[in-house]
Amino acid sequence: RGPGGSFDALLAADQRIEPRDDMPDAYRQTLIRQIAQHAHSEIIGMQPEGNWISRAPSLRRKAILMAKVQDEAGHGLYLYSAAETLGVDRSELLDKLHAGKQRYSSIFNYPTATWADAGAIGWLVDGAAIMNQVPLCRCSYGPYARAMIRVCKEESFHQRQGFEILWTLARGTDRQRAMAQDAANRWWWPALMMFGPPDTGEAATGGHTEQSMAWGIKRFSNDELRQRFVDMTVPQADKLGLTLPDPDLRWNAERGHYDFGAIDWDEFWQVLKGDGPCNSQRIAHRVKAHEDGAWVREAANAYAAKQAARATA
Amino acid sequence: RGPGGSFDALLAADQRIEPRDDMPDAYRQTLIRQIAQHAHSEIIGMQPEGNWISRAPSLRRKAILMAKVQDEAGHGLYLYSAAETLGVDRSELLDKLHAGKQRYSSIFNYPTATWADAGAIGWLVDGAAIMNQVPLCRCSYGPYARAMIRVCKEESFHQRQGFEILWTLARGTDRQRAMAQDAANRWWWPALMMFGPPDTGEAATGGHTEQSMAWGIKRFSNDELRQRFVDMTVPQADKLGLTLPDPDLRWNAERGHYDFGAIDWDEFWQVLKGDGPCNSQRIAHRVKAHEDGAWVREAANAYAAKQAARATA
Amino acid sequence: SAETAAYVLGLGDDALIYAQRLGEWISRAPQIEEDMALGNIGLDLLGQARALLTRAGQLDGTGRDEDRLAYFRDEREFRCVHLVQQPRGDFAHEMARLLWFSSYQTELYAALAGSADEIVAGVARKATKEVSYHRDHARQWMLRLGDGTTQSHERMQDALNWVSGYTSELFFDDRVSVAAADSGIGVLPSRLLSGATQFVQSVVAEATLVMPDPPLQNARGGRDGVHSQAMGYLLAEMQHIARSHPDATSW
Amino acid sequence: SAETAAYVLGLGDDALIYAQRLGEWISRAPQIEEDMALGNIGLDLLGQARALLTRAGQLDGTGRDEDRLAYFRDEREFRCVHLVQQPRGDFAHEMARLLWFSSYQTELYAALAGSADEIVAGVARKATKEVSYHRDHARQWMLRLGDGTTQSHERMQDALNWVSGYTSELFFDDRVSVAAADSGIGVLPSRLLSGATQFVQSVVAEATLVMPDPPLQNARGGRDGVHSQAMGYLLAEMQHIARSHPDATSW
Repeated sequence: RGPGGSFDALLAADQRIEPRDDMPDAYRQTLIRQIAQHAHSEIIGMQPEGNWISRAPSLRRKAILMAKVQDEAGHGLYLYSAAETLGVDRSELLDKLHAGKQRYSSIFNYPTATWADAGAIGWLVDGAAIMNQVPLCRCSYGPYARAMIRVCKEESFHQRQGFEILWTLARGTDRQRAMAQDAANRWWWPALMMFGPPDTGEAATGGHTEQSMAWGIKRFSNDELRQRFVDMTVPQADKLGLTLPDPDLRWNAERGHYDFGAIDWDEFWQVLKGDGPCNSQRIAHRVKAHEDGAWVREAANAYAAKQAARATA
Repeated sequence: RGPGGSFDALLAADQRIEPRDDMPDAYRQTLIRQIAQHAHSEIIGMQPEGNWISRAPSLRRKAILMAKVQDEAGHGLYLYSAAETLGVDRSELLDKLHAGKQRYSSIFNYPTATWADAGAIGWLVDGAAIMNQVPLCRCSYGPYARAMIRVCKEESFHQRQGFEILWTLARGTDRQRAMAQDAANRWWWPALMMFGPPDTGEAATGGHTEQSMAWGIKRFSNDELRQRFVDMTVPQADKLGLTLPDPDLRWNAERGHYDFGAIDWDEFWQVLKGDGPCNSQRIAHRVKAHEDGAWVREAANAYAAKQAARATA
Repeated sequence: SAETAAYVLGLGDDALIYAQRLGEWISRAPQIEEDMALGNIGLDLLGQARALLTRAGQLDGTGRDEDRLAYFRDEREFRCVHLVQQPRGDFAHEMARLLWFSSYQTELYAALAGSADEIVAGVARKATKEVSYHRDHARQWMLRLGDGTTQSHERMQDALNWVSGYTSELFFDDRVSVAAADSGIGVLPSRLLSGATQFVQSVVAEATLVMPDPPLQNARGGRDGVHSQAMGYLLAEMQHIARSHPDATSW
Repeated sequence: SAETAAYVLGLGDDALIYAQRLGEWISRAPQIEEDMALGNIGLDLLGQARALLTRAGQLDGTGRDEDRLAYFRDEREFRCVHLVQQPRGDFAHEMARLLWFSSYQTELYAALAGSADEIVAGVARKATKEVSYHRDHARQWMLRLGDGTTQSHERMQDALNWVSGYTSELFFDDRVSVAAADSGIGVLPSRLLSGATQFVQSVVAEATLVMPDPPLQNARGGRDGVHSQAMGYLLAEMQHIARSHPDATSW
């Protein structure tokens, strides 16, 4: 298409908004917040699994896990770059993360208690993330949509790796199988919470869903995505031979979906507000890395400036 | 005996010199150096065994080891107190240790590579220490002699505990037995070096032996003590079922002693001069503890001063 | 019953894991006297742990001895609170932790001295004097640090703020504690709160410090075997040699 | 022969243990690009380690696979140099270590590309490109830090001084290396010294830094399985889960 175009016309034609296009400030701010939160989630998300790199029980798994956590760093970079096309820069966004002014996904405030959690995160957390992210590949903002295409491809690879960890454990010794089941028990409900609070019904809390949908940033409601995730995951659990910790979980032939039990939204809000198991630890870990590295970044800048000066001298 | 007395007369009568007595400055300085070195050895000596407290393979052994390392701290305290009777204070001596101006026993510059080393240190290193220290219980300087009596009693307890660790390992699995043998192999020669270089013969390097003997600080030559240690230890090794790593070690009926092979004095001097396996680590560990605790000691002093001021107000 | 065994195991694990942390101070304390004091406190706790773990292994019917329980359980099977797992911080952090833990244990053992389980009661009676010494030791240092220098005052206050995120777990009535209290073997943790808090408050005031505001984040999950991140590394270190010799029967 | 197997094992252990240390940087690096870069270098080394350990297990006739060798050997059976065991320091320390280690490995693999053992030769040929990238990465950072700010210059110089106590062990001709070189499978470590040193010297000069004086203390003993104190703790962490499941056959 030709250069520029009216924001509303582009949206109506389901075309991509690009950085050079005019856009409403609210659209820009919503995207910055969402992309930054997404990028922060990748960066903070390195920690729970990073916790198992040094203790992975086989060298093959260690290599896979190192590569995976490294991919998350890469996803963070793509996403910060996408945010930068909206006129902010990475260091500013990181400062907001560190100061608690921008969020990351609450799921990463849960601890990784055993090796099996490396599997459960891949299977359930990455699985839920993909469900959230696939529609974003058609997001109205071009750079975000393109970043998501790349991210989703790798995430689905990670999801399979997580599934494979649990598959192996579930076919291992009794203690390995118990470890896999325990991880599924602990991660199932937090994974369901990843889709956010209900959009409608008693538990709905307003939120930005309607506007985001109108802007082509969001394509499906939280509850729709959650239902899809449940429908996709229950048969996978069967295949693994693991039970999901919900006595109300059963196929509803009439709806053509799985019914599932009530989510504990009190827990969701508690973790979101800061009283999760690992909230302060995650930020402290991140801030420490950032502060410990300040002198290195300064040196790199000073060197680059000297080199530039030498080149022009 | 009555108060005071001439230094030479007291020595001649084999009586104790006490802090109030006149004494030659060289005697005082020699004692300060020797007692400080001895105290420092107790404090630095906490590290090699302290290395195994967190990993001791049974709770009983963990408790015994904690108590033992704690005893070493206690020995350090007695000895610093003894040195303080000569007009120096502990913090001054510690500063000299930290600055590398006073020594500690070179044996503690060897690493504790396995759990069995906790046994070998007790058996061989404490065994050698006792051999050195028992005569010091009759040292001419009273406070030092009395400190040594107390230390020797506990050391011989530690020596038995070390023996018992090796005894148990030597009767355990093949790998436990190999661990015990390996520890004996690594600690035997360094233990022999603990008696210091030869007093006589080609390898002798002068030293202070003669003067110390005249002053009643030293009672036996290095080589005499070393021979006694070998004579005591070889039958213990037999009892343990361990081999000592010296092909020349054999009973000499004529001498009524065990003959043993040549000691590698190059290694001794190398370690003494700073190029042992752990020299810088031992001092760095100690200095870090001291520096990390500086604010605590300052606070304790400030509080004590406030309390004193309040008491007099 | 299984609950009683789990209850006793939890008490033993608290003592064991805190002993492990205190052991790290030996050769690293601010002065040699303190190497000895923290070592002594660690030894007392280790002694309590050994007796309690031994008892837990009898009560649960598995016949596991103290070493089997300490060295061959996985992280999820430990039942200690997060407080005792936290990595060694500076000396102020240790004193803040020790003040709370020993104040809690003082109330705990006073109550357990009347336990329906004679062995638990015996451990408690013996430990009462020990933990009261620990509490006094922490108190003395709180005073020195709180009312020492400006720097020490600030560090001590920071440490008090930090520790407040880990104390509520000590007084939480989990299912197992409720069952143990019902059976007369244990005591409800919530019953220990006011006594422990009163002691801490009095020391804090005397030390010219202030009680922190309620913390934003509260540790939880230890009694269900969901631990803080530090726990896995602590166990790796503690268990490594024992786990490396699965066929060894004696050390 | 046993010597050849031990030689290959030592090369594998160097790569494995350094990969373990580099893995600790992931999520802790000065910038996200560096989380990725250090992770990549760690992954390359881990790949080398897996191939070399597998080969060592074939050569020594025990048939142990890479995991058996990595997770079920005791500390005294590891043959790595002290350099790779040292705890993660600051970023300058890591770059000093990486510069020396990658300069050593660049010379090593160039020589081993002609190894009489086809598998070792294959590993070496594949790794040559990897380690030359690692060396360049370290070089770039040495320049930035050495010729960056006053603070970074000082820290980089300190780190160079520190690392000098650990480099001579890389080039020491122990009995096993001599035997491996004699058999045409290995290369004499001392033959790698001048090439590696020249590269380091050129980078140090370019970075406005100076080569340290000969160190007072030199690490030794790693090839005989006598390690620095950090090694036992590293192994405890690395091996804990695998050792906790001795009957697991698959992960």
